[in-house]
Amino acid sequence: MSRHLKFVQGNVACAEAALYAGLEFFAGYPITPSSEIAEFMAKRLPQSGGKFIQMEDEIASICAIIGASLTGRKVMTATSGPGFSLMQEALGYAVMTEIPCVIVNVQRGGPSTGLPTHVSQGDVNQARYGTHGEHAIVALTASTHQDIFAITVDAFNFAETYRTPVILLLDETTGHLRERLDVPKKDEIATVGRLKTSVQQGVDYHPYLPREDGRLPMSDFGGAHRYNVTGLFHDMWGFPTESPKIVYGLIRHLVDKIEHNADQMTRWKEYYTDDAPTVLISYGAASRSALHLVENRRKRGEKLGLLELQTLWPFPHALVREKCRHARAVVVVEMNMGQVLQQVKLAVDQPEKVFLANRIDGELITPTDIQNIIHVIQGKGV
Amino acid sequence: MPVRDYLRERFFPHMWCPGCGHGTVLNALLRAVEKLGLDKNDIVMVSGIGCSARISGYVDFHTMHTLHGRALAFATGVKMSRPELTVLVPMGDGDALAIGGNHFLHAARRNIDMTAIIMNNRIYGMTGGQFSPLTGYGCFGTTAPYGNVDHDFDVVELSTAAGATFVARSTTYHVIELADIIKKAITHKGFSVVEVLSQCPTNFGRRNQLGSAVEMLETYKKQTVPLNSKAAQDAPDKIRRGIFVEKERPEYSNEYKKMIRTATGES
Amino acid sequence: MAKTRLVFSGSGGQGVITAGIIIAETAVLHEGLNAVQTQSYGAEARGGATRSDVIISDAPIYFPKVVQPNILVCLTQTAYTKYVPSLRPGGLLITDTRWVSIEKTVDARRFELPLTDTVSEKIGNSVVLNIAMLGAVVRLTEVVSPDAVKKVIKNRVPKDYLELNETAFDVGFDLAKKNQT
Amino acid sequence: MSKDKPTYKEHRVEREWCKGCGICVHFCPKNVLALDQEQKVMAARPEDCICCRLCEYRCPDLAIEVICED
Repeated sequence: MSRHLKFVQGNVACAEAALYAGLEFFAGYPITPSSEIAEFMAKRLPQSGGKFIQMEDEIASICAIIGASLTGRKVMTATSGPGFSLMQEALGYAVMTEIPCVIVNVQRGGPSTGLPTHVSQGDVNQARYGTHGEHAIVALTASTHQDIFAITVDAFNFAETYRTPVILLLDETTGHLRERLDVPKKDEIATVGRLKTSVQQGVDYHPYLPREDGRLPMSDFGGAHRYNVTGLFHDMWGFPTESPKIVYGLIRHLVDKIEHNADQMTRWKEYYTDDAPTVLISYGAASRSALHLVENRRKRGEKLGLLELQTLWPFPHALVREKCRHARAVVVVEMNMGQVLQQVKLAVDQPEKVFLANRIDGELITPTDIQNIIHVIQGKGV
Repeated sequence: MPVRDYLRERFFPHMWCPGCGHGTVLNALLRAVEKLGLDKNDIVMVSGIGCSARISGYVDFHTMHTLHGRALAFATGVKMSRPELTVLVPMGDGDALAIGGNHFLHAARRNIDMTAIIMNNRIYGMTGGQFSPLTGYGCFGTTAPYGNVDHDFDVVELSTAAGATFVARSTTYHVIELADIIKKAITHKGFSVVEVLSQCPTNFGRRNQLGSAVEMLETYKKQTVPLNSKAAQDAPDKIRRGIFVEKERPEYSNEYKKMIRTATGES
Repeated sequence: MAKTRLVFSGSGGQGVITAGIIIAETAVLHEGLNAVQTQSYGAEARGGATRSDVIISDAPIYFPKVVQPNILVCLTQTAYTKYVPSLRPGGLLITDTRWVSIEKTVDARRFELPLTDTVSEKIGNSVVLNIAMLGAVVRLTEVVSPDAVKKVIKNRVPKDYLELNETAFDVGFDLAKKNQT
Repeated sequence: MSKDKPTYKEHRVEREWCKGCGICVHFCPKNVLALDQEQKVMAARPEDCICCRLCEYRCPDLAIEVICED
């Protein structure tokens, strides 16, 4: 028996990974189905000298982690749909001020308080478009505990590398599901530390002047350099400006630093996509059902393939286009009304070959549900 | 002037209107910081949104201009992470008590060591004079054209009830007293609230026939009395100034430090 | 091995979720198998209908819910009525005689065990009904070894309650054995 | 031993910063200050200054500094 083998919920896998990635500060507010993450942090963070605080609401929680991040800490909060809605304002602030943080949204049925103990994947578009104004965002997901662990470490690494909030879109099924987790040994997965400025005290430090590689080294609040942070458009010193040239430059920077590095952030898994006339595209809990079906049908000689997306934003259009090039039918399996479906349609050459297999009733979509839809599609002569 | 060392002079003259009390609050705050001999690198100022919030742009500390009402939540993250820093949180009355009311109550309840300065001008100045939670019954604002039917909070009572361990009130007329109170508030170990009556001649004074900034300061002079003074006894209706609460209660970051010792088995 | 698909059903507070976690954790940590455990429950903390799904297999498990259990445990009549139609023909049905009366013939190996009564009689504390139930399941299915289950119980249960739980496990185990003729 | 009263030297005014609100002028206990033609503060009767610095403390524009020698 391996010393690192655990049998835990997906929420705990995520929390374990956050500690592995170097989490030092967590602020949160209880909400089903994410509360296990906060409970884990309340117990474990003080044991490693880190800090957990239960704030008065989700708004305060995300604000607190942004404040803590600015002092040089790796930070995270976790919530579900209603709480994620409340966080949108400060999510925009983190985007604008380029403060690294990780926000976990264990999705449940919505809109509104919806279905607290039931699964959904309805927040894909909210993660991308929930906060106002033009910007880019990083949103990741995974379907097994081992992958949740790895993608959570990625989330911290991306947040630090690109100085951006990263959203982890888990779901009720994987969050509450218990299965095996092999906690990787130290250094088995690379972790990215905070990039700090090498500018010495007394020399001008420009908090918002990107280096040639586009990265912005940080200086901790309380450290050698005093500067300003604001959600207003700001110049390279961090002070408010309305200069059209600077406003344009900042928006481009905020979008480009994500979109231009999309390849570095694209994570996916594929199963039998090479020879499959029907390719399923799925993510999160839904992709477990899709894979179940694919493996079963393969045993019976039916050539189904699966592309499991782990990076949802920036959406990997090129990857999807490539993997679906030879497919006669593409079936997007998700638990919403087609939020990833829309992106897949944009990605492929023939949008008319893209179909939706979904479920929006709070129940995990089953392999049979997907099979039935494939039959209908095939009945259409595809 | 020694306090100028704490200013980001390149942004002066500041953006506040002629006669705005907020500049005087800044003035008094810097004098308090100077008297305490604090290092600029050890001070973090976190502000919200509104006229008041612009104060963070003018001081040469680590400064964070955040979201409307959320300054205390951001500041809580800063203070928890780096308890050794001095955290100052100036807020407007709408900032602190309307949109940020809940954050205010809970920061006070936790007794986390920071200094909340409520720059009470009784109006939303930056957005053009809409009534705030401190405007008061019968006053006028652009969203109270027939006279306000909303009642106002008493900041001192509210803060006290919420558990703040230092609660004081002063005005932009009583500048020596104000600087002294802010100094004590910063030194106090726990959540400190200083309410400063700060005139808005442009959007509150004018609309309520209170006259110029000078006349509004005259009102502060005449209509307020020191707490527990003879003048206060003689005039029960006048507004009290001074330190209302100054008490010891376990401070949040300290308590958390102890909790870490329990969790790691070091205690 | 084939996939073992278990559903433990009852009402909130009976501990069916914990029982599911223990058997699945045993499979993963001590038997080198794969296992997943999920649960569904209402908003009530106590008293609502609850079920805990466990799949145990030596192959990877993707879809984590049990659609058609081959092992079904029902600790209330409501759970029995609701879930018995989903039992795979030829499967194993375990019910508690105190709470469940079998209404019609099911195509299954049936064990109507006086779990609650025996636990009350021998231990005097019905809080460990779920562990006794687990003992019976382990005996009747042999999907994991009793010793391995006890290791997990030892890790999960506070020291002061360990003996109580171990006894309960044995009570269920022996009760099943006695009925296994 | 009582300290000598401070000796007044000058009012330094940051003219760019002064917005001419008149608070300093109105509340000067010795009526030292006045606004000039450009509505900026100036020491019109410096000889009367008692170095109380209330103008400096009260100035919302942080535009006044009273220089005194102790």
